[in-house]
Amino acid sequence: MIDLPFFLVASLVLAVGLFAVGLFGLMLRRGILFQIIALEIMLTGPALAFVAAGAHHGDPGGQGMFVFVLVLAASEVALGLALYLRLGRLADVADSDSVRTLRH
Amino acid sequence: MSWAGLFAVWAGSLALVAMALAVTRPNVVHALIWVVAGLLSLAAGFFALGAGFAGAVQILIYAGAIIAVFVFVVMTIDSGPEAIARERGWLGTGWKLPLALVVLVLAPAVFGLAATAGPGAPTPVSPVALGATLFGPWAVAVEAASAMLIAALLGARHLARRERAP
Amino acid sequence: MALTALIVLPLLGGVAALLAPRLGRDAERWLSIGLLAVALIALVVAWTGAPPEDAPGEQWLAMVRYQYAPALGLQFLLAMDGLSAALVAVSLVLGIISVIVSWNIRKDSGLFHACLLWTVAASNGVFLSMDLLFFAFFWELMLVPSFLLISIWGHGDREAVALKFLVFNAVAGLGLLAGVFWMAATAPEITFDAFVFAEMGIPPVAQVWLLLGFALAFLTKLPAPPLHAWLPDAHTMAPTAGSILLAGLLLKTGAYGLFRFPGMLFPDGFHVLAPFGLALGAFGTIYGAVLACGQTDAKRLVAYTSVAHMSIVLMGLAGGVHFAMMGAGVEMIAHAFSASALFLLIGALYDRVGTRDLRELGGLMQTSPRFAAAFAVFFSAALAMPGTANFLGEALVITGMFQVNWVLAAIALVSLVISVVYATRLLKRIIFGVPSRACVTQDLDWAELGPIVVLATGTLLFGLLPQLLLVVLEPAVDAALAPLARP
Amino acid sequence: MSLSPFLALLLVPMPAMGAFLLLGLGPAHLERRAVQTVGMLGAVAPMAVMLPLGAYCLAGVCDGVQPIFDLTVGDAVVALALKLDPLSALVGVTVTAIGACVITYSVDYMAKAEVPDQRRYFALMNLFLASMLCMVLAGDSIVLFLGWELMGLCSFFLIAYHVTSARAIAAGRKAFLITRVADALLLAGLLLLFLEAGSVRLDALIPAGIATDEVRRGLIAALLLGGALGKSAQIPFHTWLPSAMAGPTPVSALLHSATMVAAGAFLLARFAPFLQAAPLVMAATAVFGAATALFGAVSAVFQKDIKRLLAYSSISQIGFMLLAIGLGAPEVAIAHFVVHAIFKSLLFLSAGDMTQMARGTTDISAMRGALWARPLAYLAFVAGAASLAGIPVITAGWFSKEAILAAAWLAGPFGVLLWLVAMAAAVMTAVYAFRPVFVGLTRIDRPRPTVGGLFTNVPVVALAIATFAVAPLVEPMVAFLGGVPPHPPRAVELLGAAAPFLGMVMAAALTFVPRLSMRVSRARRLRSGIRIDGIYQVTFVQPFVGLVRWLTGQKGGIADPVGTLPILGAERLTAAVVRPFAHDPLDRGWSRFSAGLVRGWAAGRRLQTGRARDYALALAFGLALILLIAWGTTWR
Repeated sequence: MIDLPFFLVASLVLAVGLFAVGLFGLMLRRGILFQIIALEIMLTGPALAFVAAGAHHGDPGGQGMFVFVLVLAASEVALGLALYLRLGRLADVADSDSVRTLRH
Repeated sequence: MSWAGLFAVWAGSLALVAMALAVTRPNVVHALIWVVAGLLSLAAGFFALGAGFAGAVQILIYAGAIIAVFVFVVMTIDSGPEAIARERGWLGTGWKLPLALVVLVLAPAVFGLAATAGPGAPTPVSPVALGATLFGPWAVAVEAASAMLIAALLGARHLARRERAP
Repeated sequence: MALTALIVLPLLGGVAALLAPRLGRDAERWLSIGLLAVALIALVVAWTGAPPEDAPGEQWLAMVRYQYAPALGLQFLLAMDGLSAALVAVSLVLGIISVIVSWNIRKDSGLFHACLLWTVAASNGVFLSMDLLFFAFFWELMLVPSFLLISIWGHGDREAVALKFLVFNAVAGLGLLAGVFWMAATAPEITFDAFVFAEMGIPPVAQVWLLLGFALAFLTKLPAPPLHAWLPDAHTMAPTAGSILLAGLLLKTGAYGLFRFPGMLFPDGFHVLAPFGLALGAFGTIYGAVLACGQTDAKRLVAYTSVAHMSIVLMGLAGGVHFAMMGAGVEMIAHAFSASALFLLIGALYDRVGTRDLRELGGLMQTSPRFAAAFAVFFSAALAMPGTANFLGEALVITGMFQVNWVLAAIALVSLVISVVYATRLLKRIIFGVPSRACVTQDLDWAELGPIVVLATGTLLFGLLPQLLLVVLEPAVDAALAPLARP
Repeated sequence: MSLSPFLALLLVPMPAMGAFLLLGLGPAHLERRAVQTVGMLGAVAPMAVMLPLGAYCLAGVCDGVQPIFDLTVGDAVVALALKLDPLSALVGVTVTAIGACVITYSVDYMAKAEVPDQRRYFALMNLFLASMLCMVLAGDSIVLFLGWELMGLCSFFLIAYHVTSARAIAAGRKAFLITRVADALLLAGLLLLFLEAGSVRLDALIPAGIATDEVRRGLIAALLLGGALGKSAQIPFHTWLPSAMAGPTPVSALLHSATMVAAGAFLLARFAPFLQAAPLVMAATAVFGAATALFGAVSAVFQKDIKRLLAYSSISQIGFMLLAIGLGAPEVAIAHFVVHAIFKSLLFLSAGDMTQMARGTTDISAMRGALWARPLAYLAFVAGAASLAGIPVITAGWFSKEAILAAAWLAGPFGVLLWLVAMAAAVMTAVYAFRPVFVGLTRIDRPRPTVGGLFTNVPVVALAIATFAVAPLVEPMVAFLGGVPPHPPRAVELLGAAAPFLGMVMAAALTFVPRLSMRVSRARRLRSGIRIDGIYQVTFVQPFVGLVRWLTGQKGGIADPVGTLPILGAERLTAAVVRPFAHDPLDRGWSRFSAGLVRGWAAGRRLQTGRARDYALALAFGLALILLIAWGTTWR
C-alpha cells in the first residue's frame, strides 16, 4: 500500500468528515436557511482536501482549486439566499418541505 | 511527524466539531456563529499546511463576506422564539436515518484512509507560485470563474428585487 | 384509335360533367349527350374501318393493342366483333336515353351525369377489352358508379339495397379475378392476353374450375336464380336512369361474358358444365316468370321478368348450338330495348303519380292514351309477340333447344305461356280498369316520347327485319362456336 | 324483282295495317268522322284488292309465291313469302268480305262510344284483319305464326275493350292465356318442321314433314292439332270462347265466330297433306271434331244468353269442320268454313241489332216479340238460323253440312259411327237455332217496329242474301279447292234433310211447353258446359296461384326463397368465422402489459416528493454506496 503523510491522511479524513456533517445537516434540517448553511459546510470539505493535497505535493494547484471552491460558494450563497428571500415573500414559509412543486 | 501537520490536523478537527454543532443548533444565529468559528479554525489549519494565501482568503472572503451576507439575510427574517421552537420541533424528528447514512459515508473513508498513514510534512506553497499558475495556465478557468460570479450577482439582484412593476 | 375513344371519351366526359354544372343550366346534360353522340360516331368509324390484319380470327371488326409494360405482360388490348359492336351501340344509345329521361334531376346533377358516363364507359370497357386484366378491371369498375347512382338518387332504403348490389357483384367478381390470375400465372410467360390463353391449352380439369370461377361472376351479373337476389331490390330502388343502365348494360355484360369466354378459353370445361348451365337456365325462366306473377311493385315485376328473359339467354348460350347462340345474342339486344323501355315508362309513371304499387295504379287508358299505347307496345315485347325482336330471340333459342334436348324447349315454351300471365297482369293493373285516384294528369311529353319511339323502333325493326341484326351477329357466333366443334 | 301479278298479295293486308298504324299509334288528333272513315277504308280496301286476285285465281293461274325477303341463319335459309292458292284465295275473299261487313256494321254500333275508344276499336279491328290476312296468305311458317299470334293479341285487346269492366278484362286474359298455350304447341310444331326442312317455306315444310320418320311426324302433327284446337276453341281449350262474349258484338261476330276462331280449321287444311301422312292424328282430329260438335250443340241448347248460345254454336260448327278434315276432306271443311262465316256473322249482327232494341241485354227472353219490334233484324236472324240448322235445298248451310255428313258416311265403318254423332249434333243444332226464333215469335204488347241505321242494315241484308245465294256455290267451291264433292246414298241424304225439321219441332216444344222450358232454364250444369271451366280453375289456376303466393312469400314463407338462399348462407358463414376473432387474445395480452407499465410508472412518480431533504438523503445514500464499493475493492 502506498504511504501518505499522516497530516494528509488526517486532513482527508477531516475533509470527508466535514462533507458528511454538511450532508447530515442538509438531510436533517427542514429550514431552507439551515440547508444553505449545511451546503456551505459541505463545500468546506473539498476545500480542505484541496489545500491538504496541494500542501502535500507542494503544487499551487491545490490553492487554486480552493479559490474556485470559494468562488463557487460565494455565487451559490448569493443565489440561494435570493431564492430564499423570494420564496419567503411569495409563500412566507421557511420550510422546504412545503415547497413541493415548482408552480409557485 | 511534523508539528505543522499535527497542528493542521488539530485545527481541522476543531472545525469539524464546530461545524457539527452549527448544524444541530435550532437558533440560526447560534448556528452562524458556530460556522464562523469552524471557518476560522479551518483557516488556521491552512496556515499550518503552508497555504498562507488560502488561509487569508478563507478569513477575508469566506468568513468575512459570505457569512456576513448570511447575517444580513438572517436579520431580515424574524428568527423569533417561535421560529426557534419550530426548528427545535423539526430537529427532534428524523435524525436517525441521516446519522446512520453519515456514519456509513465516514466509515470507509476513515478506515480506508487510516491504513495509509506515514511520515511526511506539508510543504508550504507561496502565493507567488499560486498567482503564477492562476494567471498562467489557469487563466481561462479564472475568467470563467469571474463570469460565473457576475452571473450570480445579476441572478441574486434580479431574484431578490421586490416586484414593483406589475 | 376509335375503339379507345369509346372508353376514354365517356370516362373523361364523366370528369367534365362533374365540373359542368358551374358553366350554366343543364350544361352537364348537353355535355353528356354530346359526348355519347361523339362516341357513337367513333363506334361507326371503328365499325366501318378496315378490319385488323393481325387479329387472330376473321370476325374482329377493329382492334387496338398497346403494350405499355411488356415485361409484366401488361397491355391495353381492345377488339370488337359483331356482338360487342351491337352491345356497345345499345349501351351508348341507352346512355343518351337515360340522360334525356333524367332531365329533371336537380340534386348535384354533375355527379349524376358523371356516374352515368362512367357506367357507360366501364360497360364499353367490358364489351371491348380482350385483355383479361382490363376486363376484370372494368368489370369491377362498373359497380362503383351504379352503386352511387342507386344509393344517392334512388328511392326508399336505397343505401342498404345499393350495398347489397355492391356486395353481391363484388364478391362474385372474385371468381373472375381468381381465374384470370391463375391463368396469367400458369401462362408460359406472364400475360393477360385472352388470345394467348386461347391457344395455351389449359388442362381440362383446370378448365372446369376456371369456368366455374368465371361463371360465378357472370351468372351473378346475368342474373341466374340463386344469385339474382340483388336485381329486384336494385331495380326498385334505382332512379329511372339507373334502372335503364342496370337493365340495358349491366345485365348484358354477364351474358356477353358467358358468350365470349367459355367457348374461347375453356372448350372442354364448357362441354362438362353446359348441362348444368342449361338446367340453371331452364329453372331460371320458370322461377323468374312465376315470381313475376306475384309481385305488387311494377318495377319488381319487370325485374323478375328480366331474370326470366336472361335465363333464356343463359339457355341459349349454354346450348352451344348455332341457333341457340344466335337467339341468345338477339335476345340480349331485344331485352335491353324492352326492359329499358318498361323501366322508363314505370319511372315516368312514378314521377307523375308517386307510387309504383300495382294495387294503386290503373285507368291509364282513359287519362293518357299515349302512355297506354307505349305500355301496350312494350307489353307485347315482354310477351315475345312475333314482330318484336324478343320473339325472334326466343324462337331461335327454342329452335336450338329442340336440337339439344326437347324438354328444355318445352320448359322455354312454358315460360312463354307464363309470360302472358304476368304481362297481362301488369297491363291490367296499369292501363285497364277505372282510373284510380293516383291517375296520371298529363300525358307523355316529347322528352319522354322520344326515347320510347327510339326503343320501339329498335324492338319492332329487329323483329320485322331481323336480318339487320342477324348479319351482324353471324360471324361472332361462328367464331364463338368454332372451338366447341359441336354441329 | 319481276313485277309478278302476285305483288298485289302484298297490298292486301297493307290498308288494314295502315289504318291500324294511323289510328293506333299515330300522334295526330282525329275527330269521330275521320276515325270512322279511316276504319271503314282499312276494312273495305283489302276486299277491293282481294276480289280481283280471287278472280285471277278463278281464271286458272292460281299457284304463285310472292317473296318478301329472306335471311340466312347459320346454314338455314329463312325466306318469308306470301302465297296465293285456291285455299288462301277463297278464305281470303271470305275474310275480307265478312270483315268489311262487320266493320261497316260496327260504325253504327260503336257510334255512341267516345272518340278515343272508337279510335282504339277501329285500330284493333284493322290490326286483326291485317293479321288474319297475313295468316291466310302466308307462304311460310314465320308469317303464318306472326298472323296467328297477332290475332291472339288483338282478341285480347278487343275482348277487354270495355276496359272498366273487370269481367271483360278477366275474359280477355283467359282467352289470351289459353290461346297462348295452343300457340306454344303450334310454335313447337312449326320449329320442329323448320328443323326438318331447313327452310320455312310451306311448300318445303310439308314434303320434309312427310319425309321424316313415323314418330316425329306423329309428334309434329299432334302439336299442330293442339295449336288448332286451342285457337278454334275445341274440346280441351273451348272454355275461353263463351266468356269471350264479354267483348262488343261486332268483335264476337268477326273474331269469335267467323274468322279467327276458324283459323284452326284453316291451319289444319293448309297442312292437310302433311296431316294425312299421320293417320293416328287424323283419327284424333275427327274424334275431337265430332265430340266438340255434339258437346257444343248440347250446351248451346240450354243457354239463356243469345251471344253465349252463338258462341257454343261456333264451337260446334268448327267441330264439324275438324271432323271433315279428320276424315280426309279438307275442301269440304273449308267450304263449311266459308258458309259458316257468312251465316254466323249474320246471326251475330242481327242479334246485336235486336239487343240494341232490348236496351243492350243479350238475354234470349229479352228477344220476345222481336218480330214486331225489330222486323228486319228478326227476319235476318231467321235466315241465319235456317242456314245454321241446315234447312235443305234453299240454305247454303245445308249443302256444306250435308257434304260433311256425306264425307263422314263414306269414310268407312269408323266414319258411320262419327256420322251418327254428327247427325245427333245436327239435330241439336236445329234445336238451339230455332229456340230463339220461336221466343221472338211470342206475342207481347204491341211495340212500335223500329229499324236500325243504314250502316247496320246494309251488311245484314247483304249477308242474308249471301246465305241463300251461296247455296248452289258450295259444290263448285269444293271442286275449286281441288276436292271431290261426296255423294252419299239417297237414304242417307234424306235422313240428313229430316234432321233440321226434327230439331225445329223439338225447339217449338221447348219454347212453348211451359214444363219443358222450365227444365231448360234450370239446367244450370249443362248451361255452364258441364262446369269444365270450374274444373280447369281447380286443376290449373289455383295450384299456379298457390305456387306464386308461396314463392313470393305471401303465405308466411320468406319471399323469393332461392334468391335469399345465398344471403342466409353468407350470413351464417360470416357469423361462424368472425365470432372467434371478435376478442383477439393477442390484443388482450398487449393491453394487460401496457396497464402494468402504467401502474409501475405511477409508483415511480411517488418517489419524486419534491422535498429537498429527501433528495439529499438519496444523494447521501448514493455517496455511501460508492465509497463502500471503493473501499471494498481496495480491501483486496
